[in-house]
Amino acid sequence: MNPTNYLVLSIILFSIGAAGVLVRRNALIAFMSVELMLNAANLSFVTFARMHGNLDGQIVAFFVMVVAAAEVVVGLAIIVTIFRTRRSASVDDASLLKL
Amino acid sequence: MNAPTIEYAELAPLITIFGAAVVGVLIEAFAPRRLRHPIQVGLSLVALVAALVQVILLAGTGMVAAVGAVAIDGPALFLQGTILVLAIISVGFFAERRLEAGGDAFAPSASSLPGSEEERVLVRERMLQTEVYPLVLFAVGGMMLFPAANDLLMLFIALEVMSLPLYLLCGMARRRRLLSQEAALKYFLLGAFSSAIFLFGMAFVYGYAGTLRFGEISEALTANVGQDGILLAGVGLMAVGLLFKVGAVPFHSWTPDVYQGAPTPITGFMAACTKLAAFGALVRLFYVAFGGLRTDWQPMLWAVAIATMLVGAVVALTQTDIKRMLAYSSIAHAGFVLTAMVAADSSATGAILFYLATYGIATLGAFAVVTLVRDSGGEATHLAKWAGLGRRSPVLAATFALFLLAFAGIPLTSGFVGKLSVFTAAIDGGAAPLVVVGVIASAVAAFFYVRVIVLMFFSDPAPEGPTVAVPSLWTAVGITLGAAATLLLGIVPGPLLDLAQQASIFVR
Amino acid sequence: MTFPWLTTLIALPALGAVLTALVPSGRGPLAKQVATGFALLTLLVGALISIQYLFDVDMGVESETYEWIPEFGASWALDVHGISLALMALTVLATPIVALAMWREAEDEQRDPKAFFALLLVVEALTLTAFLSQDVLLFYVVFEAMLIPLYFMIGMYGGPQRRYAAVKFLLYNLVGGLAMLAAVIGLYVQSVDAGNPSFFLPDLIALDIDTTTQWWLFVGFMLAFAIKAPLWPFHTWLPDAAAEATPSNAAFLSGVADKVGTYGMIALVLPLFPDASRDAAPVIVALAVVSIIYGALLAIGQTDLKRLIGYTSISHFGFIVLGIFALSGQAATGATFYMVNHGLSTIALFVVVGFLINRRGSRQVDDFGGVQKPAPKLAGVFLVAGLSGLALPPLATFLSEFLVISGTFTRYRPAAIIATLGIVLSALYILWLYQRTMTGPVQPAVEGMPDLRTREAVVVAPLLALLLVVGFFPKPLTDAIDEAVEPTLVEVGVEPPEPLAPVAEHVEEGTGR
Amino acid sequence: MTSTLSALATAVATEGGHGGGQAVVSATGVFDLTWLLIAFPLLGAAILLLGGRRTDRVGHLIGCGASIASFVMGLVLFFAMLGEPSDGRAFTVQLWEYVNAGGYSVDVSLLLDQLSMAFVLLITGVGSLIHVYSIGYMEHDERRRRFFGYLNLFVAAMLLLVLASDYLVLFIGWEGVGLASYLLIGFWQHKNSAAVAAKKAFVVNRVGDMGMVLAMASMITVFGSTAFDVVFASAEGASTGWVTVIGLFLLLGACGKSAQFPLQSWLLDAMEGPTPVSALIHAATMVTAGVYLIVRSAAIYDLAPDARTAVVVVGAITLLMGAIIGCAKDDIKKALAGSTMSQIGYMTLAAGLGPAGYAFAIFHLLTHGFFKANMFLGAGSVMHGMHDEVNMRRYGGLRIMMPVTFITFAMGYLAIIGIPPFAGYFSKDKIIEAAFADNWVVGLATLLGAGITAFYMTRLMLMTFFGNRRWQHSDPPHESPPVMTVPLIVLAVLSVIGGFGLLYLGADIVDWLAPVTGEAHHDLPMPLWLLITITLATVVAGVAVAWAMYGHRAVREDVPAGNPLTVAARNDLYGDAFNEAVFMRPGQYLTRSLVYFENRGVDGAVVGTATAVGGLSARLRRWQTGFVRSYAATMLGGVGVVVLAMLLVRLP
Repeated sequence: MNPTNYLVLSIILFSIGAAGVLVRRNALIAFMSVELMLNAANLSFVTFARMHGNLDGQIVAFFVMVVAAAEVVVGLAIIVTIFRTRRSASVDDASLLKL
Repeated sequence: MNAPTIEYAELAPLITIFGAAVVGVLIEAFAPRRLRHPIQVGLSLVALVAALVQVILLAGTGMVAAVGAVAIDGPALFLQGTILVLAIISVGFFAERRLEAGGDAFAPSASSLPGSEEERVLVRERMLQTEVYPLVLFAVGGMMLFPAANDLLMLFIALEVMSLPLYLLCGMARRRRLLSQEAALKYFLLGAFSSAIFLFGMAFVYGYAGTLRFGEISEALTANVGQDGILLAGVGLMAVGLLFKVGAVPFHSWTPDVYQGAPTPITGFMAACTKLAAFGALVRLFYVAFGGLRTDWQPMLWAVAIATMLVGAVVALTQTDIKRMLAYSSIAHAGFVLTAMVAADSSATGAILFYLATYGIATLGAFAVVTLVRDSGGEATHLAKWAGLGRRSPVLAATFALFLLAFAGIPLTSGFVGKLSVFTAAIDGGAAPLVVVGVIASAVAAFFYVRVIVLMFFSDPAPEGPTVAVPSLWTAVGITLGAAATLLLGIVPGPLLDLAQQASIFVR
Repeated sequence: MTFPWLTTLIALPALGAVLTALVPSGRGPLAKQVATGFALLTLLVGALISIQYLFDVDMGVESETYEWIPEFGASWALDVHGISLALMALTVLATPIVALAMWREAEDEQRDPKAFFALLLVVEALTLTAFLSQDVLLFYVVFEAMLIPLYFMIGMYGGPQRRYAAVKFLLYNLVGGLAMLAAVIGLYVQSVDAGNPSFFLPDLIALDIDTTTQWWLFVGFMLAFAIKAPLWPFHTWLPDAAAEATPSNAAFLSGVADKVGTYGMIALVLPLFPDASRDAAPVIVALAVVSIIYGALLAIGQTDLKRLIGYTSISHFGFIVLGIFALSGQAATGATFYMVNHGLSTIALFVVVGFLINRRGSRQVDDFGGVQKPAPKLAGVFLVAGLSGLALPPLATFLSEFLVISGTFTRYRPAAIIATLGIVLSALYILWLYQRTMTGPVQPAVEGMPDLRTREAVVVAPLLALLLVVGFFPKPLTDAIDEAVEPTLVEVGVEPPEPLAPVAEHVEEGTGR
Repeated sequence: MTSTLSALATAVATEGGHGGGQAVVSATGVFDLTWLLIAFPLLGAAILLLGGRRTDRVGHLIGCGASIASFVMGLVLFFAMLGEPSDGRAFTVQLWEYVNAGGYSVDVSLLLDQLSMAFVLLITGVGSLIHVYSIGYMEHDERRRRFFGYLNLFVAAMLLLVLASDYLVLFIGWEGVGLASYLLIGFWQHKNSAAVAAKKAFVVNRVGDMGMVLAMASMITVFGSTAFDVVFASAEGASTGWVTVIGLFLLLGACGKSAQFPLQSWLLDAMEGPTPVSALIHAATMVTAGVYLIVRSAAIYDLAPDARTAVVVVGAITLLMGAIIGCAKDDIKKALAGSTMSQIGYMTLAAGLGPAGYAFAIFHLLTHGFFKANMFLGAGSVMHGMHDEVNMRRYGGLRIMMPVTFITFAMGYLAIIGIPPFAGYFSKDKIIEAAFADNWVVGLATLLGAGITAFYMTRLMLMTFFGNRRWQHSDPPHESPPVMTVPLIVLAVLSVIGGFGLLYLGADIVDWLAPVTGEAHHDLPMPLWLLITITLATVVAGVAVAWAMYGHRAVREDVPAGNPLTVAARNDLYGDAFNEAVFMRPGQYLTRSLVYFENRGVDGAVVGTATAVGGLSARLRRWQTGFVRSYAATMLGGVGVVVLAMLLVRLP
């Protein structure tokens, strides 16, 4: 097994996620892109854990999943509230605060 | 295999806070609505004070607890103590109920539709929400854990525990709810984005070192050779995550928007405490774990510090909203702290600790003053409305002027001593050019602080100007404490400086 | 332990400021009385201290050192030497006079006058601390802190453009102060590197700093002092501040508070950075000469009374700086002496101009004319104050100006010769001003202008009398200054210029006997 | 210090020193009270100026009393001095230590020797007469008390000037007389012209003061002191260059105070002051201070021939300029002022001749003090009787109405043009002799000057006292009251006998001054009788031309066009025009452009920087678009930069 492949994959996933945040207007999709980035990191952790032969990285991955779940809770709460208020989930519409 | 030992005594402050937060959630669920507010406020205060007492009792401890995950040492305890003090004052501000006709600064129900019938009913019924307090307790817990975290995992957890409640708190303003919600959304999206970047960096660092403990990472830096690319990229990415939290340029974009949109007491709390916690974590990570890479990250921090000071000061010049202006000012201040960080030695740590403490106090006070200047639409944050405040309410204006002068670093305020100590650390650490930039930025920054003073004292009041609400004891005491501390620490900074200096040794 | 006279000297006005501020609003007269009373009390203590140093009578005044911020090696260290003595005396003397002079000024505003008086005392306390401080950090702290009360004094009371003037004043001085902050820290770090972290002036003077570092630190300090003092081309805040502040405030500002700048040059910059001072002296001398001529020429071109006097101050500050950086004992003593005399003279000028403006309701020179007819005494004191401004003997300003010029001549001849032009120009701006305002046919608006009132006479008389008395008997003061200046110049390491011609033997012998 | 002086004294006495040193001893007995000379008028001035209205009624008496007291004191000292041996008449009175800074120390001490004695008597004597005269002249002026206060101030300052034993102390008196002159020229301040003239006098004098200050600065550089004893004793040790420089600087100072070319322009305007002022300050005493300065600095000039030459040239130019200007003026006081310039030119010239001329310069100075004061007071008397009319073209035939004034004026007239045995003959003739002995050109200049003097004075005399009456007052001219005429008579007597008396009666002025100024005998290039004859012939020629033009023909009331020289002379030989074109106009332009530069340039640079930063701020602010995606993009960009920065550091 060549860990480099996994790492490259994780970098690709991370980049997709980052690009998603930049290009997608819908708050939900932007948020999902962030989740993708987190999971890319998880993949790296697990890969490195395997490389180093210890469990630390795998434990981190578990924690990250929990954290991501918590993030979803908070994030969805905010996004839903905003959606209810504005009838739109576009992040570009939320641009009153500027300059 | 033995069960890991947990040093409960040393972790007691954290446990107290988190415990109180959980209890707060339960209260929210089970206590009758009428009683919730007094109970929540009481619980928060008791928990915070108890934690503070525990922190004070722990003073002088230097150990790694919880199987190496948490460091209980000077910087951690100093910051925890400071955060707790600031949090106590903040809770006082949250509990202020005299300024708004219908209650406090927070929406009766954050999830209700602005302008909906539901909201009107809630306002009419004078319903108040009290979920702020457990949220704040969680955030405080995260903040306390953040600078104490001694391994990467704990760092990440603390970051999230600190951030998630703050995202929510930002969206809870009673007035201008659209702005508040927008601030929450922006803070959340960008915060999550930066967390992801941070996590990814963490993965790289782990990949290089094969361990999560700071101390072991530090050892690995000297042992391992090769694969430096992964390490450096990882350090860079982690730096981004933390620099985002402290509001350094170019990761500062969220700051003005969020500071402006969030309920003002929250803004104050966030501006003061988040910065403390994030800098604590930043300094520990870079000094303890990445200390061996000093020469690698110093140039990067130089650049970030210069950009932060200059952009913060320059952009603040043309702001018209007082909260936004303070936001940019906080960016500039992050830059000043970074100059000391570049020096990377224990005297720098002491200087940073002192700076953060004094800055936190002044910031909290300044935002509290902002809550008092009101017109029919709530807080009158547009600068033009502050004209002539010095004539209407000389004491309040003088207090605000004091905070501004402290931000500007004028002698006989705590801000001066803070600036003196960080710049001293910077020059001592060989970063004299940074100090020159810092001086230039300070000069630019002085301009906009002075502008506000001019507006308050030398302009004639507008006829339709805002009024200064008479606060309850909560706010009055908080502001007085802040002002007194700002002045006192400017005149006799010795004890606190001494404390900060003594507390500047990281345990490894 | 002996009585802490020096601390008392500073504590008195500070206490006075607090008590003045505590006077219930609306009781303006009481606030004024309290403030003036404390200023007079400070004057008493100051007189006592002066007596010890001027006439060698032991009054029990000793240097004081108390720990302040041990973490930085900073202390509340006060001491009196000739230079600080002169300026301390000026400060304690000027404050009650200025307080009395602004008795009515503050009332013209729609504001409670008590803040004005309280701030004045605050500035006095800070200024005194600056002059007596033996600790660089303490000096810096009061140097900067002083800006704030002055800023409020300018911005809250004064002319229509006062906001602009106040902001300009503050920002200019803050920029200088921040540059100095960097240099102060740099200096401190030098002491840290030398193994003795300290802000104590003698410790810092004892440091051996390499020339390059000295240069950087020198620039930082000098920038602050050159803005404060003010030296061309950092001067443009002063005319605005002088024009917009109330006359007595402008008097205190340029007469006393700005002296902290020149004091810093001679008491801090020279001994701390001897090599850099020596190397930079020609540059500073050149700037000083430009200031002298430039300030005088611009004074001639002004149409606003207070602005005009502001520019004369720039010219005079040029002389003071010239004397300091001529690096000869004579010039340095002259410069320090000049600080005192310029203080008295400028205060007198501003105050008298204030009386005029107060009566006429205009600052424009053209709005006056023939004032000497209805108000001969007023014209008289104006003339004497003016003559002190143009350094006419035997008024004290003359001796100081002469010592500066002749002392400079021994080292920088062209500079001294150009500076001498200043004495012609000063005659021109003062006398032309006198001619335009006081002489000639009486302008209709000036007719019936009341003559000098008793309170006004009480304000001006001591100033002019002092200028005259010190002019006749300068020796006690100049001796005290000379004693303090000498070690400073030794520190800089310049040889006192020897007379070129051998003094005839018999004269030499005679002196020896 | 006392011991210093005595040591110096003995040393100088034994060495013989320069131009003529004598023993300077510490004063004892009555000489110890020399300071009273200054104290009396100073006290008088203080009382009069500070006393306010209370002293209005007796002010003039106090003023006169102070001056006369000083004069009496002077006489006492004079007779006491006569009792001393001729080479032991120099005394110092140490008063107090003035300053000691950086090794430069000055004592306030007085030096009373033959030279200062002569001045003391002139100042207090003529001064007292003019004080008395002023009682009448200023009778109707409501500010008479103040006038006397200023006069007393002047006397005190002038005495300090001549009694000082240190250049710095001398300079204090020097500036004091300048101040008094300023105050008195501008006494009628409500007249714009008076105020302007006063300011001009002061400012031009300040140009001279630059010279004084620089001379003293040079002395400190060279000798480390400005005390007479040190400077004079050490002068020989200094390089010629420095001595010349000091001499030239002193000359600049003298030019300012004595209205010598090129700083002559203020004197004519100074006639705006009340006439007694013109007599005392701008004729008899203050304007001669420059001559005093040069004579006093003999030790310097003796070693600096080039500087002496400059003095002679300045004196020669001024004596001719003044004379020419005097010819064309119709204003009686301005004509006299031109004459004063010219006569002081004589003195300066004589002083520039070195030891051969010093004593004659002082001699002429004294006689000039008598007859010029006499004539100015006479002119004042005429004006008093003519309702302050100064234009001689409106005078005429006044000898009938004002007999006393006429006769006393005539004595002065005869003295100034140098008719024997009147005072001016002796003094001027000596100067002409000395000039010829020195240099033909200089001699001819003095001779020409004598001729012109005769011309313009005769013209003045004729236009005022002879010829047709050109005044048309309903109220005819009248003689002045005795309080004014008595001083005139005394001065007239002095004008008659002053010259002869000083030269031949009692002590010869030359011998009297010799211990101070030194002595040198000159050899004339021609027999003395021939020179005297030529001189007298020139004078008679001048008188004759004037008679032909103004006595023979009726004087026109309107001003004739005149030839170019006349026009030039009327315009003060374009001295003012020159000053205006070369100094004032460019100065105004410079000032105006500096004001512009100040606002746009110096201040503009600062404001410009502030604006630029503000502009930058406004620009940077636009990055804050409010779109969260653009924030994320900024962050991602930042990530790139940070990671790159981290990696790049390792590259080299």
